[in-house]
Amino acid sequence: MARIVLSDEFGRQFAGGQTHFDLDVKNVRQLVRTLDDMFPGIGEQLEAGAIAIDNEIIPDPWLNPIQPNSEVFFLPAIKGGRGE
Amino acid sequence: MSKLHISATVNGEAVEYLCDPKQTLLDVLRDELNLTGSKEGCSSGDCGACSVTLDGRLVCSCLVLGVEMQGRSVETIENMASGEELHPLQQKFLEAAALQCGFCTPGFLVAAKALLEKNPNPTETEARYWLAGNLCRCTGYDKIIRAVLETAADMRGSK
Amino acid sequence: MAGYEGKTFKWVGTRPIRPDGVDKVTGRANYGADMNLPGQLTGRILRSPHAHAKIVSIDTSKAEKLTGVKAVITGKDFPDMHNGVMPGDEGVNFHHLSSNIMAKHKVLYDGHAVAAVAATSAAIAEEALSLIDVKYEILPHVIDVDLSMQPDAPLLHDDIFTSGVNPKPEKPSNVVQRIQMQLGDPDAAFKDADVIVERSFKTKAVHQGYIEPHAAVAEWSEDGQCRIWCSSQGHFMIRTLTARLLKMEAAQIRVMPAEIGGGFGGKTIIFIEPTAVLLARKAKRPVRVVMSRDEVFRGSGPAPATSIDVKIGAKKDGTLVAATGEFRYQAGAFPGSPVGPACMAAFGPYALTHVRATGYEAVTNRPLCYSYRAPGAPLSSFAVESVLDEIAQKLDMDPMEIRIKNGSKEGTQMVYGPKLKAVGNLECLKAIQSHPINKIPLGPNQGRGLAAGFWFNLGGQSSAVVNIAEDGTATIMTGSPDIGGSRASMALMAAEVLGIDYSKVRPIVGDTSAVGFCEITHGSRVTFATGMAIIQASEDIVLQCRQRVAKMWEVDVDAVKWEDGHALPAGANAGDQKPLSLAQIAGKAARTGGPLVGSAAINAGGAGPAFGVHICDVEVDPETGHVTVLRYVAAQDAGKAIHPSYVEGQIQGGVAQGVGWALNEEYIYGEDGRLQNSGFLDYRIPVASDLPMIDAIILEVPNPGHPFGVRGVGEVPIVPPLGAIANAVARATGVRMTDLPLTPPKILAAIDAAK
Amino acid sequence: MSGFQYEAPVSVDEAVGLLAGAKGLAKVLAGGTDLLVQLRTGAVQPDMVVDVKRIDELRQISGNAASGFVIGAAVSGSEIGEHAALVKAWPGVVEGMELIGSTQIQGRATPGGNLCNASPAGDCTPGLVAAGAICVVAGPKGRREIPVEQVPVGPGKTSLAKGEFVVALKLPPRAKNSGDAYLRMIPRTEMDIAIVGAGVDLTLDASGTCTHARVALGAVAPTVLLVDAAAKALIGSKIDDAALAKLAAAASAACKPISDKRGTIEYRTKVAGVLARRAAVIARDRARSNG
Repeated sequence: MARIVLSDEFGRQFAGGQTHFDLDVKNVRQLVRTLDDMFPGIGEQLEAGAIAIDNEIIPDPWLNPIQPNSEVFFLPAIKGGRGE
Repeated sequence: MSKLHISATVNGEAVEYLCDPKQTLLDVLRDELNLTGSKEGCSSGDCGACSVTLDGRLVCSCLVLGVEMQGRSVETIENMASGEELHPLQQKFLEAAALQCGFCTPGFLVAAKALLEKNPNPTETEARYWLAGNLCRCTGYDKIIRAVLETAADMRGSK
Repeated sequence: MAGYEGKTFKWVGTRPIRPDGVDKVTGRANYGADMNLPGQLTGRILRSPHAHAKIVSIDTSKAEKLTGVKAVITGKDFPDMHNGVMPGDEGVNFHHLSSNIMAKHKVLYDGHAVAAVAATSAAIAEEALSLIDVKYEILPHVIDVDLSMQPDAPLLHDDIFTSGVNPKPEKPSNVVQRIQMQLGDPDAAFKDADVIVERSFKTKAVHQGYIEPHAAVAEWSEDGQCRIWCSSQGHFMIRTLTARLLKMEAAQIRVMPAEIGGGFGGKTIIFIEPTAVLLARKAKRPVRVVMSRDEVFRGSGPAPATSIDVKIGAKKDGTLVAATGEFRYQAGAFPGSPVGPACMAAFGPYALTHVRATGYEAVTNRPLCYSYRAPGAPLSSFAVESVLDEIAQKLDMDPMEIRIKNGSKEGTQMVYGPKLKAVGNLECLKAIQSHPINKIPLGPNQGRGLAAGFWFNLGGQSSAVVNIAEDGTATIMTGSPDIGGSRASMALMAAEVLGIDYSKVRPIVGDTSAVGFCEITHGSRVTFATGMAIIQASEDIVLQCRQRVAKMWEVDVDAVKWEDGHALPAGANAGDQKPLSLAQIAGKAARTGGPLVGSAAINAGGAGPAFGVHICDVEVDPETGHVTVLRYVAAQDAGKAIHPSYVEGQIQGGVAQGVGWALNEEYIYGEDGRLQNSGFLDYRIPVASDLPMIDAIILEVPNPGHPFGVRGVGEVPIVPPLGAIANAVARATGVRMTDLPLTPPKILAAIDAAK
Repeated sequence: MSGFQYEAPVSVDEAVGLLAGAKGLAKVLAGGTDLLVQLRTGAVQPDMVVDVKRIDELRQISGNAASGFVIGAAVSGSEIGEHAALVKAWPGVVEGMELIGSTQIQGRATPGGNLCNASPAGDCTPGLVAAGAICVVAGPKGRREIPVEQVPVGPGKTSLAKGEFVVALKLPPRAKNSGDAYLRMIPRTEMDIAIVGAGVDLTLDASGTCTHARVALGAVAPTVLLVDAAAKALIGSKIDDAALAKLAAAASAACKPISDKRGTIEYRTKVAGVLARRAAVIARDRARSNG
């Protein structure tokens, strides 16, 4: 089972305050669907943000695999990281 | 108002152009003579990207009227290299990575050339103050100042 | 990633002359405003003189009748857009974006575009603007972020409802969103602190200050095809957004990247291109729109003003036990403030088990607030570094020691969730700690300031093509605008993989119809992500070469290896073959399967976070409050510096911008809500005589997410300077100031008040 | 926004004729570093622009320290800075001129232009006022000479009548043991408008006692202030710390500044005293070494 961590904000808004979940999912798409089934409406919000799987931030996640021992964080959208 | 006919010397060549009294020398260079190496960054003399020499004197071409040019001579970045040979400042700017986006670079080169012609051995402080009218937002000036000082040393050594 | 660990690089890490250099020192390079098409018209934009007003009417009839005027447009010429963010919008509210480019019913800031003209000369275009009669009904305005968040503040939009609060609000508000991220229980943990410092800070809006104003030339042809030449940080972004805003198909639009005269985040969004396209379409002639400097300040996308509270608690030994921050970031007239990254980056350099970052974003009657180098992070970092410095003073502790003691490192959990992989924070701190600057004695009125900074860096989508010519030379093409020397980095990486001389690689920035999609040049992603695409496309060429040679030698491809630009037998079973160079293989390409074309298209993850630590010495004139920066040293982890000179350049440039931000740069508004310093005379970016040499130290802790170990380097240099300068001024004067910028009048007033 | 008629007369009389006969607004173009910006923004929309740089008299520096220098109104800052004898005799006047803008601006900006632009913050004016410079004005009724401080009468306004323009600035004969200095406060090190400016000119006798002093302040009132009380604080003293403190207090007391985007009333008032004091020290040291 992968460890899934929501932000406090999402936990409070959608999941009755719960932020940590152990879920058996194979990829990000399945994870988002599973969470949306559990907490209707959260999926759209999660898709708007970024994600970190095993401490690696992934842009535009969807089909990225999630291992049984993976740790997954949902992050706010990292918008505007625009410099140089 | 009708346009005025102006005869001037640009980069050593006699040119004639028609010019609205409101057009600046920068407008004339860029739009009438197609010399777009001089850049427009502010139109108020605050950024130096349009630097040229006018009768040998460093000026902002955005603060000169095109109609003032009758009988006068202007040198722009386009005439800094001779043939295929870059001016030592141009070469040093490349080697020292003294440019990033490159937009301010023509103005810096024209201004730095005027500095070294007047003062072949400037101190760092003198170079910084001479070039204070040329804004650069990319480099923090470090590599530009180093390039100018190193070129000055090279040019003194080769004389 | 395989293949390069422990490898000695031949090209990567060297400092050759950049491929586009000669064009840029001779004036030949073409920037946005340098394009001049036959029949080209001059476009000019009319802008609001009011901070907030309803547009009652716009009468363009007089302007249209003026001889030489070929087109006049207003907000009505722009298609209506859906108000909201739909799936596929990539988070963009197109109604807002369109309304920013040309106001529809209301103007929301001084400088908001209301109409545009195209005419046969600049003088006629300007006269035409003066003939457009706009009737306004002036509304109350709000500039300050704290005032904007008040319940009775003038409301900018009736369709913004604060997100991230419970219960969902029923009344519209200027507050766009509230976000929060937390580790542990900071409120409880503060009870364990021996010393707590809590401070409030305010900062002013600043501008990226690129020297090249926005410029675009648009051409419309009778079959509906459109070409745009413009300077931006992403011509694919320009294509996508222009197509969406004008309801066109992407393939109808071809965007040619001009050279870009600086961006720093400010050219990652669209301002004038759709206007140029509509004018060109209406006038049936090419139109060039170039912003004046005044328009750049009033009508582009500066960085936000902020109001911040930070509280940090520590043990006597300097161990940080808890920290909280509330970051209130001003947005412009439309949402888009970088408060998310600000929260994420604020405490980045420190390992904290109990920490909370809360962010608010509120719209104000100012131009669209947009990205500026490590967006949001310099401000939140300034507040945190200031409070930390004060804690060190209270504990009588060396400011370096407290930072090293609490420094984040591999395994540290960040406030936004994940744990750090290998990073160079401690390496940077120690490099500064052992720097000779620490041994230089300080004189009267002098102070030394230290600060650390963090930026996570971005990856994302990039494409690259490598074409090998018949003589073995390479043309490499990407769609990432070269904003500070990236062509050189791309060529170095290709030369490294292909094993050919750097001079035999010519890098090109391709237009939107010539190369695959690339995201904007932002977030320090190009050397990392587009570079990764170049590496993969070059590896594709190497593989193809080995396959061709395997055919020639009639062996398996595994029996052919690639070294130093040559195919060699991998072992004895490949036979006694002479090495074949890339040129030799390319010469036979026609007979071995056709042209050698390598390509890669990726969406790169694995961007490695960057850390930087800065130290500086300042002297404050106690009678005038004037600050002189005496010395400045910046250490940064680049992962692997592809072209060290341009890495140093990024560091030095970021420092200079940060020093300006700390000392003198600010948007100054009058009571009327109008910007008072929309020029380089009174918006004071540092000039050459304001700065010392900036000592840039590059450290290389390889990023495990990149084949060469590259980390982005462009963002983090602007994060620490605000804190470093403020800390130095505090130590020089004995007075801690919490309002940026630290102008001479403010400093003198603070010194006098403390007497 | 219509265009304008451009004229480049070669004599003073021709210029006066053009200016006096112009219909509508006529503007004099010297270095153009202010006028071109005003034209660009539309702040000024003249019907005629008279370029005075082709008039020889306006382009020369004549005279010497003993007899007094005459500086053509359209001599550029760079040219003034290159005039060794002028720099030696009037370093403060030259400093004021050389602080106007960048090297590029120096190549164009003129003392006549800076004076007639009539900005309270113009860098060239306090030094000239302190020096007791006289302005030579040509007009339809011939020439007249007025003290420099009488040219600007308010921000952007001069006492010049229609058809008049500034031909030259005359500096008085330079006494022995004299020195002058100009200092200004700007947030950066270059490229700014003065928040405060202070010019001091003084003469010492053989014993080092101050026998003559003039103190002028810029950017602290609608026009440059000539502060008699500040000068009196110096005259009769050896310009010691006590005199300098009195000078500073008198300078601050004379200020009638405004608060604006560049500085506050409090700041300008305080720093005016600081700069006047510092400028006086420089002028004193120059006077001592200028025997």
